[in-house]
Amino acid sequence: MATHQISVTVNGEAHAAEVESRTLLVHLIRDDLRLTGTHIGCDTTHCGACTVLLDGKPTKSCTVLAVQANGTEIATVEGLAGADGMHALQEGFWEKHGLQCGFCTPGMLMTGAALLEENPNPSEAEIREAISGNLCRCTGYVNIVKAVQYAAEKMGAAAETANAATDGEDS
Amino acid sequence: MAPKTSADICGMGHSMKRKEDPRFLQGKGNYIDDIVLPGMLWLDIVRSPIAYGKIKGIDSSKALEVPGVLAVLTGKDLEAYNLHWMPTLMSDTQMVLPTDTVMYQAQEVAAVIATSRYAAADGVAAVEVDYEPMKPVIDPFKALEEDAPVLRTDKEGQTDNRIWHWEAGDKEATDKVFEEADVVVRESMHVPRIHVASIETCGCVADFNPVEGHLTVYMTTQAPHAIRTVLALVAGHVGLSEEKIRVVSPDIGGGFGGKVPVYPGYVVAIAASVVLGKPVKWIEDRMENLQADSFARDYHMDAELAADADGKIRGLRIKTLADHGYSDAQAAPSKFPAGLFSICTGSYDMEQAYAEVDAVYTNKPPGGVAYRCSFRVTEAVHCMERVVDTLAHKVGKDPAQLREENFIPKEAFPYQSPLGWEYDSGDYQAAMDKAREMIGYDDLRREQAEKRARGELMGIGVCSFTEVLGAGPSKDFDILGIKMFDSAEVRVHPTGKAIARFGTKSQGQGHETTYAQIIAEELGLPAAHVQVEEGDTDTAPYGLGTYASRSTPTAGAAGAMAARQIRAKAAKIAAHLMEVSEEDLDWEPGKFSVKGAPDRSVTIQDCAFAAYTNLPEGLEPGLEATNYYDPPNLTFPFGTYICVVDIDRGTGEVTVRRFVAVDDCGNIINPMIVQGQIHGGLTQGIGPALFEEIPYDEDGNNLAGSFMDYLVPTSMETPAWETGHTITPSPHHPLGAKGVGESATVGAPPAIANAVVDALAHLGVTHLDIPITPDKVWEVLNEKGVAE
Amino acid sequence: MRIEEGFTIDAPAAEVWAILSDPRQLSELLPGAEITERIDDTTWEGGMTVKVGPLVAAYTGTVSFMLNEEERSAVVRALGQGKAGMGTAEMTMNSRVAALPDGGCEVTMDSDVTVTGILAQLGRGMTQVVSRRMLQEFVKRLTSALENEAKEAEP
Amino acid sequence: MIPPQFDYHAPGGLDEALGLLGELDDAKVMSGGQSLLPMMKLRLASPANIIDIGRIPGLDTIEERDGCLRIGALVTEAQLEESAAVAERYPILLDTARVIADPLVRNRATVCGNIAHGDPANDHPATMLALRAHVIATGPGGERTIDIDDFFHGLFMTALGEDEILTELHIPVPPAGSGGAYVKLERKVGDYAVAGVAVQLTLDDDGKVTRAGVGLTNLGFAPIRATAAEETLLGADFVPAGGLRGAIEKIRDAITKAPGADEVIAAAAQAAADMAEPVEDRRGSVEYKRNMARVLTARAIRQALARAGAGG
Repeated sequence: MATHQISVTVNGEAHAAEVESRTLLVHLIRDDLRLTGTHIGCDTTHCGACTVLLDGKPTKSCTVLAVQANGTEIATVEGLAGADGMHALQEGFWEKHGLQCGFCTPGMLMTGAALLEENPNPSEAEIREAISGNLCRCTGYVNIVKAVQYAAEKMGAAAETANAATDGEDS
Repeated sequence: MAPKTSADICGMGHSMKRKEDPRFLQGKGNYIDDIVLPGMLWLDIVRSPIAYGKIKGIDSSKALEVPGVLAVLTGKDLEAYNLHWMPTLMSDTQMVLPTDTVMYQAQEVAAVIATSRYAAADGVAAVEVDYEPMKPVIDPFKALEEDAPVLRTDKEGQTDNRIWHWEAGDKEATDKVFEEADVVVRESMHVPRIHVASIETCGCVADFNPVEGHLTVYMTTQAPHAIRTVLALVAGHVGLSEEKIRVVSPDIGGGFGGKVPVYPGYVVAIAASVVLGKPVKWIEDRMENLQADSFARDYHMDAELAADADGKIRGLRIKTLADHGYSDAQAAPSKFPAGLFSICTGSYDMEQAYAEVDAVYTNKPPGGVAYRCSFRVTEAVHCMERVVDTLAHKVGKDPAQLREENFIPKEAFPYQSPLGWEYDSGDYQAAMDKAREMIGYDDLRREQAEKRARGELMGIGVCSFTEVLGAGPSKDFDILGIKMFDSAEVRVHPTGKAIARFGTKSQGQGHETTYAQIIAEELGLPAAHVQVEEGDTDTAPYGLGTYASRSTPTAGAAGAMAARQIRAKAAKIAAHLMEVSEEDLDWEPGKFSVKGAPDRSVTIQDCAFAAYTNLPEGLEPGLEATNYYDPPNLTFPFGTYICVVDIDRGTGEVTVRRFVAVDDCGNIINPMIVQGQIHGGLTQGIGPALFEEIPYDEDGNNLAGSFMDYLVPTSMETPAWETGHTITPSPHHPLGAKGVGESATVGAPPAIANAVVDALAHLGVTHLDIPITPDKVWEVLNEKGVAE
Repeated sequence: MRIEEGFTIDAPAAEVWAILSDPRQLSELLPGAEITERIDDTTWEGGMTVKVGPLVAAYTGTVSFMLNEEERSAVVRALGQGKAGMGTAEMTMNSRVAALPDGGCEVTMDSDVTVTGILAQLGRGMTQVVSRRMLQEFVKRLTSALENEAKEAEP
Repeated sequence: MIPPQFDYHAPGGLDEALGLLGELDDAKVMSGGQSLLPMMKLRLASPANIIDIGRIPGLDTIEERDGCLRIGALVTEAQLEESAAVAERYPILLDTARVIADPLVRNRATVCGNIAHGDPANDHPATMLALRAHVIATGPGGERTIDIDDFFHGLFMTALGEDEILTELHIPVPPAGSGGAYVKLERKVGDYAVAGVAVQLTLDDDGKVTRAGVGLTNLGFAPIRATAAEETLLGADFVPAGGLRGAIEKIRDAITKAPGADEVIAAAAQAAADMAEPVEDRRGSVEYKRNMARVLTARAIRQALARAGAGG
């Protein structure tokens, strides 16, 4: 049985691990690194509960080999918030009741984070499209869309303030 | 309705942000697969690929050679402990592992225990089972034919495949109404087998301590206390008595009814832990979950309505065949084999009704779990709401108008239904009015007429449902004899903070928040200061669990009652502190004051502190109460849903353009959470209406065994739900509240089906079975000559 | 599932029947099939491996032949157990070789196939696809076997 | 679901990959892994060796050069969606990429893998058939070019040799006046097509069809090129007198308003349907799917025409 020595950066922290060829990335994250916020829901790339960011791109970690992730930057829900505790998206999900059982939530958050990174002001249709690979069985999606919109607004406002501050310095 | 409490207290009526959310949002939830115990082993299950057949042999030798595999358990191994069979919650029996025959595809055949997840999976692949397949009985109608093979040969005295026959109502009187009626309409329909498909599958970690003989089972269960009792009954003879069993239900990633029963996997994992003396974890994968457990519905119904020429409903007659699969493993109250199906007369007043159900065994996995539904209410409502539309079309009346003309009038409550229910309260016209207004019903009908003239297909569907939930009053409701009360235990600490424990178990409903709000409402303690706990049988008071929208009607009521007991004691303390008599006290949330001297007051926190420090003579210290609430009646929430669909004449695709849901669940504890429950329920309504089904081929193969074919709606198929509400309090619930979690799942499918049929009604179409898939619609369009 | 297939072949019925009624020859022509041991007069042990791109399904089991020499017809029953939980495959095939006026013959093969487990479940007509491809390959091999025989028979 | 054991190899160059492919028994090439890994997790496939070409540099580019759009073996569907060249000149490719699985899967799934897998339910094959693409296969003896028409042999079966890797897809740059569309009917997002139709057309200045490509998804044991539909479309006149240039103002209305245009579209759609060989499954009956071939072909033709006009 072949094993491989790999190194990954997860939420900014470097990790080395020895994995089997077949070890799935989601099991490396959950079982080896004990970051259990990333969940397994379907095994066939349909539900997105296992979504993490792999070099910034939302990816279903149940259908990636751990060894394929060698040398990559991985972001999981545990690293979403900065030192201040809650990312604007997490706040949005809380404010807008974008979660119920919470099982799909980490995957939704990671997908949402990647969307806002790429498209800071998405329309409802764009949000719906972006999360269409993440199944939620509890919320009916309406509040998830609102949660992402909340975060977009908040992050936009924050960016504006930052810009205004910068402008101020410039003038 | 304005909340009575301030935002600081956050009692009923406040859209308080959920207390449980931060841990879920930060990836710190504690779901079953997150639990790791020292020395833990993994269990994986060998499942039958065939639906019916003999096991000629199980060869474990190659599996035992797989590195990391420690043991393979079979039915024969369990037989030695008499653990190869277990009772179901409906007093039927079910194999844990088979000794000679498999009865459905994906049935558990053997279990492999190994040191890792991966080794266990390899072990499963290496177990060789020699099957002698037999021709399965898949069609429930054929199962009742005389020459059908008897499937349950293990049951003494069982000479056919009928499980039970059940009926409600006066058959003769109903037949007479039908004979006299001007109009009779009839529809045959099938509400197919579906699956709850919670995003988290089932699983457990069984941890038997051989030194103390103590078993802890962490499991995805909606009913931890009942499960503990069942385990004690199943395994008492091998020394597991109830005081030595602790069931812990951690965070649950969706339940919807699928996590009520005891599945063989749980029992095998426990047996494995007992045998090996180590913790054993079993987690289903998605295919196992979709193939072996958590199935709902599967009712074949023939419904007839008798009416006057103008559409006044006089009677209802329903004949039903219920396909339960291999075993009657429903989680229904024991006196209600067909659940609460007799709510089928719905929101309409009529003279007579008669319903009968025959249940039958087939070679499918046990069915009958309630998929977000209070025991067969979904089937009953679907049946009634569909056939009401047929009647409307038959007598040429608008379906909304025909409903209005037949509603039980609001003055008639409490209303005695012809099938024996006493509806607590209702105002159906108000919900209808609001829904019509929100959606602009009359304009839509005009638009439809214009489109119809142009050959476009648009439909408007109406559903006015009545739910029945909150099981239930102990005189009628029990599971395995255990009365269906529920419980709360509230303890106020000296500094005025509280812990409240309940016999239910949240799976996303937000109990940690809503229960805290109930306590806040009654005691005036800020909800933020009330810690809610559920799911640990060692600490929580005994209750029957969370399903069938029963938490608010039962445990929620228990919480209110316990808080009131505490308030009563606090009043004595307040009187003592202010040196007045109890009769001289006024209460407002959080504060006792002296009548006529509102400045003289003590807070509930003051009383709490005094309960431990400064008590009136003769009063027992402490400030806590436990309440076991036995509801006097069920609650009957209701609503009117209206939806608009457009049909693609080329492909048969149905698009839900708009969907308005007006619900009435009595007084509302947390409006945000109630709306969230409705949104989720609606989505689990559009699923079965348009997408979800577990079909079997004639060989018993499950054809929707993964999310590739079990079509859970995504954000793209789900419309932007529009919700509204009316409030008609329950007269008997302490808070005037009713349940709500399942209303939308019950009401949405017929609204959508009615809309599709409405779009095609002018072509002579009266019915389409759910799920209404594009190919089904196209076949109709093609037959009627209107396909593109 | 019923699968009805038929083909004509430019060879005498007797020759074709001789091949189709001989389990060993038959198994050589069927892609992935193998006969390992004779159990009794009519029953054989064997295996079958179906390969479709990356997909591999291997079965072991028994096959029995009931021959009617006069009518040149056979009833073949096979039961295979899949490896690694792949499920079972059962087949009852009625085959018949009928001479045609032009000296060739027509072969009909009507099968009742029951496939259980994941292959049947994943649907997408997999069973039909596989059985049709196997038949095509079978006819190809049969034709070339008959041609070879004919060549060998030539002086 | 856990895949069976295998050995993983991550060659750093194409030669090394080809060497491994020649050396190792029972080896499968993996790029995005979004089809192969699920099959392995279901234990439907259990190759002894996986050769991950994901780390080979230079295979992840998408560029127009020498009259061709060249899509490298590691180009993901998401990359295709983001490509300006694709959006501008190959809208049919954008149509196709956007309906494959879901956005997350598309971050890893590759276009070439979608072709190499040989699954008739995959979406790119029909589009590549309509676009007359060429498959570049690299083996121990170097590169060879396979006409897309010769590539698909049946379910999961292609012309790719066991020692070859699909390294590139070449799509001829469409001439002026071209337009294409891919229309897919799916039960929900993420589903395989009930049916899918790709249509690529080129119109001359007079509005006559000079080139036509029609491909069908999941309507047979292999992806189908609906040649009969193409023949029906060739030479058909979709723009009224005055020619395309004259009609440019209201091009969308003008197109298909030529006398007989509806009839030609209907005939081409029927011809495509007649070539379909669907099997009945949970997505519908043979009759339904055949009719969907017809309906979707007509829709794809109309959209292709509109785009051809807009582009011309």
